[in-house]
Amino acid sequence: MCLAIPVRIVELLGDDLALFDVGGIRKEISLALVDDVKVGDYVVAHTGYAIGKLDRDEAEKTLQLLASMAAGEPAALAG
Amino acid sequence: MCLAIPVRIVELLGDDLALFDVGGIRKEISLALVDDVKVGDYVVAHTGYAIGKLDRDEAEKTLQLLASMAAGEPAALAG
Amino acid sequence: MSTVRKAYVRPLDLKNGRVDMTHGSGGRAMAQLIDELFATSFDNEWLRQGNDGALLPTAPGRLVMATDAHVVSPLFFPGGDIGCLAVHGTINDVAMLGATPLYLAASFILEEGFPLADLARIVASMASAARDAGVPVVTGDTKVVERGHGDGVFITTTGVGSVADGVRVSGDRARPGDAILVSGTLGDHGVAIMSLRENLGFATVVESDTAALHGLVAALLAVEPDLHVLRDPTRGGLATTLNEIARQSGVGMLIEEARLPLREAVSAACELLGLDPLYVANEGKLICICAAASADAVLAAMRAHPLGRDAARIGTVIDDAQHFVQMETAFGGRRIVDWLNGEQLPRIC
Amino acid sequence: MSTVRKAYVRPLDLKNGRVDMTHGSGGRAMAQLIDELFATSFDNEWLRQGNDGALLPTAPGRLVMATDAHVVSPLFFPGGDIGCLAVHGTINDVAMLGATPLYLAASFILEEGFPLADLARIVASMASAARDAGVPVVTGDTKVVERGHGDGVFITTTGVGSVADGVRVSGDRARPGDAILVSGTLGDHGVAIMSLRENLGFATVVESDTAALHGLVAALLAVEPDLHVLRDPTRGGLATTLNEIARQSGVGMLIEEARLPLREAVSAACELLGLDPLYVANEGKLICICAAASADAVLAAMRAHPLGRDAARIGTVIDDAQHFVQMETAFGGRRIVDWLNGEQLPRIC
Amino acid sequence: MKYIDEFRDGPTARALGAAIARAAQSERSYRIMEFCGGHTHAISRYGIADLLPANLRLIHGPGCPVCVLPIGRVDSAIELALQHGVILCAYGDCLRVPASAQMSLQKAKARGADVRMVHSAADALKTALDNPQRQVVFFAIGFETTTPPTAVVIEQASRLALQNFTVFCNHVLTPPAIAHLLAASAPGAALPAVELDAFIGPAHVSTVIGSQAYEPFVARYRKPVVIAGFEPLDVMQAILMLVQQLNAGRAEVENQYTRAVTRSGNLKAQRIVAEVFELRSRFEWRGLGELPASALRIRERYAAFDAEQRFGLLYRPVADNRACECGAILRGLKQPRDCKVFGTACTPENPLGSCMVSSEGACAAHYSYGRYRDFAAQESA
Amino acid sequence: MKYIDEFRDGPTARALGAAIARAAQSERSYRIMEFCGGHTHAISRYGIADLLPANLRLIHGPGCPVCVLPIGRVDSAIELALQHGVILCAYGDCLRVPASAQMSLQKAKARGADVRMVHSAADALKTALDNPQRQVVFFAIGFETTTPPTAVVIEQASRLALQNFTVFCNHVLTPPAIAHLLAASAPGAALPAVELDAFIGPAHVSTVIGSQAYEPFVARYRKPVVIAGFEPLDVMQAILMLVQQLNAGRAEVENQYTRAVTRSGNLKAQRIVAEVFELRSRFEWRGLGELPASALRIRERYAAFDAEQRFGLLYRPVADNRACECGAILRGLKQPRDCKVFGTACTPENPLGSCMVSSEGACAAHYSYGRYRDFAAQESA
Ligand code: SF4
Ligand code: SF4
Ligand SMILES: [Mg+2]
Ligand SMILES: [Mg+2]
Ligand SMILES: [Mg+2]
Ligand SMILES: [Mg+2]
Ligand SMILES: [Mg+2]
Ligand SMILES: [Mg+2]
Ligand SMILES: [Mg+2]
Ligand SMILES: [Mg+2]
Ligand SMILES: [Mg+2]
Ligand SMILES: [Mg+2]
Repeated sequence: MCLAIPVRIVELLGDDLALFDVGGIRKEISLALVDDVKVGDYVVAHTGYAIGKLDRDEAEKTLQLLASMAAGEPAALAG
Repeated sequence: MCLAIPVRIVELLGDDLALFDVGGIRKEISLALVDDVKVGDYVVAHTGYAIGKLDRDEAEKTLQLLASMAAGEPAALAG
Repeated sequence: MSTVRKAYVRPLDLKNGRVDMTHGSGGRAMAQLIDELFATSFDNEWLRQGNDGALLPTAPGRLVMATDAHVVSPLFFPGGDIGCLAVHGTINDVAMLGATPLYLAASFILEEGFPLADLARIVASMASAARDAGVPVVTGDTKVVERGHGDGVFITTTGVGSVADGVRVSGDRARPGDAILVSGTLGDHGVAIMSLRENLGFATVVESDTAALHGLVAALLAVEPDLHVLRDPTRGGLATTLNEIARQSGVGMLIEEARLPLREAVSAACELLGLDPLYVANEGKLICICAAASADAVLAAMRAHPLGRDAARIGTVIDDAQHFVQMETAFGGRRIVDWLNGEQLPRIC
Repeated sequence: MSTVRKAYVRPLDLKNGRVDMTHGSGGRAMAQLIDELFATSFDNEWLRQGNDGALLPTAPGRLVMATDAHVVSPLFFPGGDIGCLAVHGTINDVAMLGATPLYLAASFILEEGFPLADLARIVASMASAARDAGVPVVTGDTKVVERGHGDGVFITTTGVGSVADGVRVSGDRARPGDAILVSGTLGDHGVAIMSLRENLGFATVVESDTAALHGLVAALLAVEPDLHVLRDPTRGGLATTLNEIARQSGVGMLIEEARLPLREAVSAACELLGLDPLYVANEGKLICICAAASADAVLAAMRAHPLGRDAARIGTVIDDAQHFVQMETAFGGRRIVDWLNGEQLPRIC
Repeated sequence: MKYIDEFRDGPTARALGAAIARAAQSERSYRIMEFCGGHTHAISRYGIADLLPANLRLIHGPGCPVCVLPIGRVDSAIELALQHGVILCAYGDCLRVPASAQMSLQKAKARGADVRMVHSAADALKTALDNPQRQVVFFAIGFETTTPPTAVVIEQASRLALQNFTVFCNHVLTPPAIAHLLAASAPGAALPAVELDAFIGPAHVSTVIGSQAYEPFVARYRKPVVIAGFEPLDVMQAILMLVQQLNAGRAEVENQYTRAVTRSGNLKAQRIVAEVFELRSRFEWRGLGELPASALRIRERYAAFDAEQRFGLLYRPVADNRACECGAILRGLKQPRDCKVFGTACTPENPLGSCMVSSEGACAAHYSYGRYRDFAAQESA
Repeated sequence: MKYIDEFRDGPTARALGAAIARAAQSERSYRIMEFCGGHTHAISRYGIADLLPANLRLIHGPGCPVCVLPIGRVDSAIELALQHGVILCAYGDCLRVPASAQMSLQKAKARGADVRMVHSAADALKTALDNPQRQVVFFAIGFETTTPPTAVVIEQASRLALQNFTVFCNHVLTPPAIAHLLAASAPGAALPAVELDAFIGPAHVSTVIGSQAYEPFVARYRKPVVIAGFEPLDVMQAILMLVQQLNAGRAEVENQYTRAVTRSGNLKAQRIVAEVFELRSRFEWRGLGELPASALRIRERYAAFDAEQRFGLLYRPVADNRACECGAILRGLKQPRDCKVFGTACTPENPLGSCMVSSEGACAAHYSYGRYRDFAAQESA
């Protein structure tokens, strides 16, 4: 299932390492597989590595779409 | 104190090793430091090695001497 | 002629000393360890008897006896240590039969080389937990095993308690229709422990919930003497404990995910490690099953107690020949909450 | 549609299986180990309750509680194993307060990798010892520690017993003039264990004396309800146990070497290893201190019991501000028999 | 938790379920395979099936790296630990995977094997640095998501010129497996199979490889794929999107998981994977058999870090249990309860087939989360 | 036990005690040193002093290999185990001998040192064979009795060309120590000392070296020596023999222990010792200071088996505690109870001086077996 969750980078530690936070849990993560990560960015964390960045705008868009689908808005449901 | 006790050899195991018995305890011993030990002989056992043979005749003599000393026999007590 | 002086024994070096084999030999070194550390810390009239067991007053009511070995690693963790845990764990097993815990026995298996300073810290924590709980450690035992044949310290505690007339708490008394309550948030202890494990380590504010629950139990029995089942969801967590009770009582259960009290940090740690918080250990929580009619009163009594502030009614006992524990997910679906299979290991997929 | 089949669990492989971490996880594997091995072997109504503790009848008289961790190595030895030893040891500590042992709790700390066949053998031995003694194991606990953090199996047993009115046995009741009796030969257990130790090993007919002594105690109390002190000279042997009692009672003791019951093989093993049999452990012997006036009757009762055939009156309690245990040597001299200092290690000089 | 909890909202789910029911045409059926174990897990754990119309069936795919690990590869890992005496670092997921003769890494550990659970490839490398006198092998498993970290540590080990670190590589590829299932379920295929109508595409695999990777076989087999996140609302949204594609007769690669998946994926990760690994010509998948070009091996230039080479491991395939119906289940022909040994001889404690190995396998998920339904169905029958 | 029990008979002892009392001339005193800890042990354990007349005083000698082991040598053994990481094989007697900074081998073991108790030099050799990947050091201590087994294993190791076995040699010699004590107690010696009248000579040391070894200094110092067995009747007989020699004004080497000691000793053992070992020019004895030609070292041709050479051990002497009166006690000037710290700061658990280290030391023997007499004396005073 490739367990991976979005986590927020709270500190860059240098050497391709960073500290992240998720729900009050903080842990080290490697940034060796991603570029240009800044504090405050969300990344997808898998086995201690960021395997990609999380696009917050896209996340919001998806949530809006879900909300409108749930509301049964025809636009959202139009295939 | 060089803990050593007289033990009876009950079996020769070859390779300079033998089995001894003392009061119902049986254990291996090295004969590397003594010559011509036979089954039935008593040896002085120290740290798993026979460091000498026990002379049974001498032991009996000592015991007799002790007995006569204890009996206060003048011959025994004559310095 | 010189005067004869009283024998003088150099006191235990509780700062830099270490346990060695002589501390378990039965001789003077062991007597010293017991005198200067155990007897001093746990001090009470029964321990002071100085025998190999304790002679205690006649106990009223039916007896309860429970025992648990404590082998937690690490020995010190956020919110507690093996010492207070060993006291709470056994008090709780006694209390879960509706009993008033009266006495504890404690047996220590020390590993050669264990720092005496750590041992002293653990014993102090045990002693203070026992004092706070009002349950004295009345007898004990100490053994030392060679380095590499133990793990610092193992502590087995055994508790004896007494059950008042009219109380009949037992795991086989859950009946269809009964309410299932839990006294607070789930998984805190397990997550606190995991946060310190090598190769997993993370920083967290989550502390172990280790606590003695007999006061809470007394408060619940005060409002409803006929509680059906009490059990502390320790190893295997809520899920396994409910399955145990379901099997014992020959019933099914239906719980509601949305009602389960969970701290965000516990959820987050579980997401991160691929664990299910329903299987994570608790050390200061209880499950209470009682007649639906008294559920509200019992829940109110729980919430009024400091150890039950986050209590919740999480489900209902149902009739089920398979003794399944089912869960209505927060999402609206339904699933089984099965026994723990194997041990819960962190996953990556 | 296919029929639904009852869940099937492959039975424990008691021949080739080994303990692994899942057996301590709290989950299904642990439940299986408890069901198929522990519950089956120890079977009794209290264990069958299936709770985390046992609910027992009201106990008459004053309570006694005693606990001991058992960490013996090797686990199997001539005359017994850790299983029966764990039962006898705690029964004896209960009995040494003049109590009738009623119930045992047993907690197991298993090392990952420990053969289930060995565990089954140990549990069978425990169960049969408990059955023979008439003292059921009513509750228990199982933990598993990682390989290299334990030593096969450690067993902590805790016993509860009940003391009849009029019985006041305690280590602080030795009075000058009292007789000191011992129930049989000394050092058998320790020598049996040492005979299997690596680098010491020897062949011997000596077997451990491990035995439950409550029957013997009952026989003694029947002839003299006011026994002053009973104690089993386990770790540290006769010497250390007498010193403990002397300190506790604030008295001295004088024993006679010529009266000490000793097997020749035990003496021989001690000669060989530079040990003093007075410091070697016993697991089926007791020291009894009683008023001189009843000594003959008590000794006769001991000798009439199968576990007291070799009993002897070995000395007298004396007045001594220093609480020394002194011994009249067989040789005619006198010396102190001191506390065990450190641990007794085999010597070469 | 931000970006997690929002995607688990119950009311939204129920509304979405209603929308799916409305969208689904009652006269036809929808047979959708979720390839990933992650989706299987979400479906089972959140009870998503209960929210779906009866004519929409989810078929669990083989996308669980632990499930598809062949017994013979686990045997080799045990051989490394027990015979070669290495420190074997493995993810927690692997410890209980059954090997031959009722063994597993966990049981090998009980017999003295030095098996250490790691949660990251970096921990395995650290173990090697901390134990210079021991050989340390990292038992690498996983799909494209998990491969890049392995590549990173192999490169680091190479830069450090470590002499005591190797990787036992078992990384497999998603697209060839999906293609295989499509081929098998296509009309006229060698094996009987239910025809699949659509796929829910992998979440984090796609984060790495990008949505582009699925375009070729969507074009070839004309089956829609919607890449979806692993949260339950992601799955439901993807189902709705697939229903809509099928209703409209479209067959496209769509991306529901836009917050973490782009068309081209993580190029940096792809580059380092390509640097360190190359295609194997064939690899055995438990439950599926040998699939061509479906797995990776370590390139010659990193041969010093290849455990298979250093320890001369020989692969010995072990046949699956004859009673096991995993193949038919994966192809949509059968359900777990149709297997004669489901829940009796085959349980999560003692799995006989690959689908029972991890909680993401079809049989294990049904056992752990859904088997009450079999009894309910039986009683009402 | 044959040849043991007979020599412990109480009635004989009492009769012998009476005979000694009769033989001892009331107008003179008899100051007899038993050199060996074995004799000290027998005297204390059986309470022999209680059977002797008041004008016959036994002075405990330094013949206890553990007592005379200097702190610095134990420090080196600990260094081997803790810093060099060897498996250190030691006799049980050595484990609790105090080293610097409150350490001991037992405490070093608690701190992770791999210290293994052996009961024979052969076990140490076996440990080396069983652990080919580890360096194994045998911590060899003892007098002439214990030296031959060490020589045997060094020869065996040499024959087997073992690469991982060495011996940390601390073997010491009895005659130079006796000579030193005689010199110290002779009139006009540098240090004050009670003049000793006679010696009880070692039992098993003499089995190896023979009674001959004592003849030179008996001739030089004109003090009788009777070699005695370690059983209590042996000791009493020897005392009687010494009283008789002294009464007669004789000074000879006599042999009470004829059942195990001959004039020339065990020649085979002597040969192998000479083959492997040579004299050290000087060696520190705890409590006695540096004595010339009083210890052995491994010959150059067996240098590969010498731990001091392989591990480059440097000897750092450690001063004895200033309060300690061991020197005066060994020279017969004082009794244990005259030491200010006896039984308070200095106990067998925490020995400050060498005489308290093993139960054979004068202070330890008095503490463990005889100190009740101090209290009895005080009360009656
Ligand atoms: S139940 Fe087991 S054997 Fe049957 S199909 Fe599933 S995995 Fe295969
Ligand atoms: S009591 Fe201790 S310090 Fe005093 S002389 Fe004896 S050994 Fe030395
Ligand atoms: Mg319990
Ligand atoms: Mg418990
Ligand atoms: Mg419990
Ligand atoms: Mg005890
Ligand atoms: Mg350890
Ligand atoms: Mg006890
Ligand atoms: Mg006991
Ligand atoms: Mg006892
Ligand atoms: Mg328990
Ligand atoms: Mg072990």
